[in-house]
Amino acid sequence: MGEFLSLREAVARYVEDGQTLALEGFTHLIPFAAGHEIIRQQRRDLTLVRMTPDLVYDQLIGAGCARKLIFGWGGNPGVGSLHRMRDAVENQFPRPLEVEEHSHAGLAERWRAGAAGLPFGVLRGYVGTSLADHTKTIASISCPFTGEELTAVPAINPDVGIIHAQQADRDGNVMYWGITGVQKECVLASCHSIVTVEEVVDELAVRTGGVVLPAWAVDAVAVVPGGAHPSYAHDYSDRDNDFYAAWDPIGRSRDAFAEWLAGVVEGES
Amino acid sequence: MGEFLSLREAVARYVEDGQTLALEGFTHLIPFAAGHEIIRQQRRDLTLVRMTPDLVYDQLIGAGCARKLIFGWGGNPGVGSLHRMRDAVENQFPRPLEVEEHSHAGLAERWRAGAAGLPFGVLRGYVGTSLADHTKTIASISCPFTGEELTAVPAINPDVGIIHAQQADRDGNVMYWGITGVQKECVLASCHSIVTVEEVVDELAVRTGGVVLPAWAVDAVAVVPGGAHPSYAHDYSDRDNDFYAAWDPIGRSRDAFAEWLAGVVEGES
Amino acid sequence: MSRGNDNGQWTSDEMMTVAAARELGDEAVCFVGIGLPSTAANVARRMHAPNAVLIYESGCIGSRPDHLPASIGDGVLSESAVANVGVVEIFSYWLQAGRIDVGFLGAAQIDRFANINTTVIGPYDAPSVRLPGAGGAPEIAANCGEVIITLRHSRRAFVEELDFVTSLGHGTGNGCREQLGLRGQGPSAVISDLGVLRPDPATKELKLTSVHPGVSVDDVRDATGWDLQVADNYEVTPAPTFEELTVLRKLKAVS
Amino acid sequence: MSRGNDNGQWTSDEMMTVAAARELGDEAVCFVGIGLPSTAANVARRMHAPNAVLIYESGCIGSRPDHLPASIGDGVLSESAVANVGVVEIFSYWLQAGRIDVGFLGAAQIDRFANINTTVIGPYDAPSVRLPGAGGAPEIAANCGEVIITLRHSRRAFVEELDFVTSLGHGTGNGCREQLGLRGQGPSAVISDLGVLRPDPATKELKLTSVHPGVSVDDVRDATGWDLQVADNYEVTPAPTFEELTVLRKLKAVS
Repeated sequence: MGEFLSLREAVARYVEDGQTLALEGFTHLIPFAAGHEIIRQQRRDLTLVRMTPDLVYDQLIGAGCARKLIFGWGGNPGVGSLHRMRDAVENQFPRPLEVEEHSHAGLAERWRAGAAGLPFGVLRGYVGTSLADHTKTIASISCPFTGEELTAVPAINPDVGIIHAQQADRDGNVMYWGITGVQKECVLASCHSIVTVEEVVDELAVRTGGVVLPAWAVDAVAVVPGGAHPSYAHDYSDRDNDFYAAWDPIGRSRDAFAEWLAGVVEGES
Repeated sequence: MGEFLSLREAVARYVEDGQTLALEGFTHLIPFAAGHEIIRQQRRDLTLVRMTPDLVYDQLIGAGCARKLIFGWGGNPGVGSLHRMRDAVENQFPRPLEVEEHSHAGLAERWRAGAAGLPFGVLRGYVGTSLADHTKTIASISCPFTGEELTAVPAINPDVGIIHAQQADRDGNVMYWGITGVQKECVLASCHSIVTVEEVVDELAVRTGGVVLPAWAVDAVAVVPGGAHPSYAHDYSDRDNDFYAAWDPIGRSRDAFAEWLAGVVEGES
Repeated sequence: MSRGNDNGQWTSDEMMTVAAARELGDEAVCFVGIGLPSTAANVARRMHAPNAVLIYESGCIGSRPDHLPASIGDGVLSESAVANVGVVEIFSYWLQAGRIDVGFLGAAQIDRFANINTTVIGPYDAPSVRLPGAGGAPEIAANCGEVIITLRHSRRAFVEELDFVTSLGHGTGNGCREQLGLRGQGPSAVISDLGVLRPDPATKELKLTSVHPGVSVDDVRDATGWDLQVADNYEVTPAPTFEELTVLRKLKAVS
Repeated sequence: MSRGNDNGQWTSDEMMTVAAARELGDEAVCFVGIGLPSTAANVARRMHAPNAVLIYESGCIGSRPDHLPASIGDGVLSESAVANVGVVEIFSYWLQAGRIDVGFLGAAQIDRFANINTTVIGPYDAPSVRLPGAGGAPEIAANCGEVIITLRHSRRAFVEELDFVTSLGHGTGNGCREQLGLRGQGPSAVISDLGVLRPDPATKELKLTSVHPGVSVDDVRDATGWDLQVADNYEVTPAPTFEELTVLRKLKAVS
């Protein structure tokens, strides 16, 4: 019910080993601080869902938190590869990583179905590609009216969905704007949800295209200014493109990553 | 491409006898002026789609424009029956009216499927009701992953979709806010679309929850201030509840309706 | 027909509205139809349920109207809402997903298992009365945690058999909803201008559990089109309090 | 490897970008991937296609960025857009519904029928290289009216056989897309740093239709992993104009 908690409390209360977890945010509003808190609390055997794993999942995978990744595009946008993810897939380091691979359109439909309380979604997708040969969660379905064949994908319903937003009001209602991604679906499809926010305000902003989540649809709200860095919060911060570039050599080297990880684990939540 | 036309030109160019037509707007922003123009241009044999027929369809049905109605709730909100619609269904006056009846949730899903370019949509609906016994466009569908039975409904894709909005900018981009209904779906699901607007502005308003339709997704824009009366345009006018009440005796009597109709036909577009 | 109490301090419609309002728990998330359901929900919000969340199918989430709307699409519902979403979203992400605790429905007719007809009287293809139809009700009845139904008592409204099942209540009785895979528990109360009926836990057939002040059990039986069961320990509904009436009348006055 | 023209006035990457930009018609509605596609689309918008509509899968419709975004989710795309919608909507209501004329894609590998691999090199379960994966590409390739692909020429990129088909081009050749029920026409051009390849209308196999200035047909054949067909009337791509280079470099400079 939009309860204000510290990030540490929120993660401690809702995130458990073995769960299916989603930290969403499409380039914008990626909940990095929450990811780091999960690393600090040493959660393990997580199934991580995200359309674009981005650095935040490279970090969680490199830290050994994940046993499975459900994703659509695993790169460092504008820079190159996610090397911790590749090391896990190619060399099983630091542990094997099972991969369930979809397209973005397919994952978006899986999120929609999850938020809508349906067991599956339908799209024009995957046809003629190799994805269906390797991903069990892609099936064929016939239109009962026209007989046309389409593609079905199962709903995603994580145990915990985590997003970052610009604002919460004092009642715990949450608002974000700019590129809004699949965050509404992530929160609504998940059994529990945590939202980190830039700040608490008396009145939510007025923004065309802004999304408001009522307090009762969110479990915990944690005030974490800058909680999306090196991603950004529209009207609050800019994307730290330099950090994304600087991540490449860190992620590329197991040693450099271990050093980065030690810094996070020692950090304050 | 968001071409500015007079309402008369827009209806003359896009609306033809025998088409499937939708005038949408959920209590708010109902395109009454466009409905009256269709009456004036004496279009016939239309299949009319609308979640809530409201007075605008009572008028089109009473004027003899419709041969079929696809709908979810056909009443005068807060007042009572739509008597022209009842006269058509119960007494085939002024002509028989075929009825295809759904729930609002089912129609919303049909609109979504139509806008999404899918032949059908899926919902948890209709189970245990008599609707499926009388409406052919309700079918059962199995989840390919869980085996669960759900309900499928076919997409709606009208020839022309018509809505009313608060604003267009000079490029023909359209914006509306307040209760936004299924208007986006109506415009995107239709082959052609006409939008009547309260006014043309230099810059579209900034409103949380506002919907913007880019000019290239709309065919014609017609400036018709008050074009939603007796429905309303949020921040421009109030709902004329008195007119809704006053409609009851007009719609109830064939003669009173004929008199009202004569006034509309003589009116200017 | 509007019964009042002995000294005319309130009408039977007011009793019905107040009794319906009392059903709504604080913090309940409630899908509200227009008319009496909306009135009752707004009375409840001003009385014992200040944190109840009112959701209208027009896409308004958390509306706090300062007067009663004439329709489910009035501007006041949108303006006073915490969030406004489209109609596709309200039905799929909010109602269908099982996020709503209580659905508040009106009805033209119900049967002993609280199934609802708002579609036709008589044969579907040649109806004697064409009613408005389904609207949001079938999926509200299917997907809300529980459903509260309000309608005035008469033999034409409380009928032995429905000509059309628009919205499923308890179907053919206990276990029926589960068998059909419906998630919500179905109707938990039917509130009329004469009393309150609740489903028997064992059979799901409606039983008279309370009569409004000044109404006898026979009055209710006479106005019911089937052989109405009466709970052994049926009660008399507490009369509307002064505060309830004040809130209700103030709401009505400014609408 | 970056080839330039004789006197170093432009690089082969610039030639590739400019050639890609020229493919975009004015008023085209274009779904843009990040990197070279985004650069090319933004050059086109400043040159011959001022009314082109740029759509990014992050939900930005009609973006008019004043500098090149580093990702498909940069703030400038949202701020300069006519409309911002969610990712579910951009894929379903806009891409899937067939509203997009042109899809602009990059690729790690393609084959002779312009099928695309961006997933793995080597066996799927034990890849020698794990590439980023599908992202939006499979449905962009399926549902846009036509598709333009850009990638640098090499035998590792233009391969005889793909290890994985991430996004379908012309499948196994003429008629394949129609048989699979795909709505879009598929790839209409592959633009590399060496030349332009277009599908033969009869077979849908890619044919070299133009070589960039300073590039020979043998250069292109040497850098192609299959026996590349060459159009009888192949041309030399017009070199980047002064204006094209000015626009491109100005865009790059501020990003």
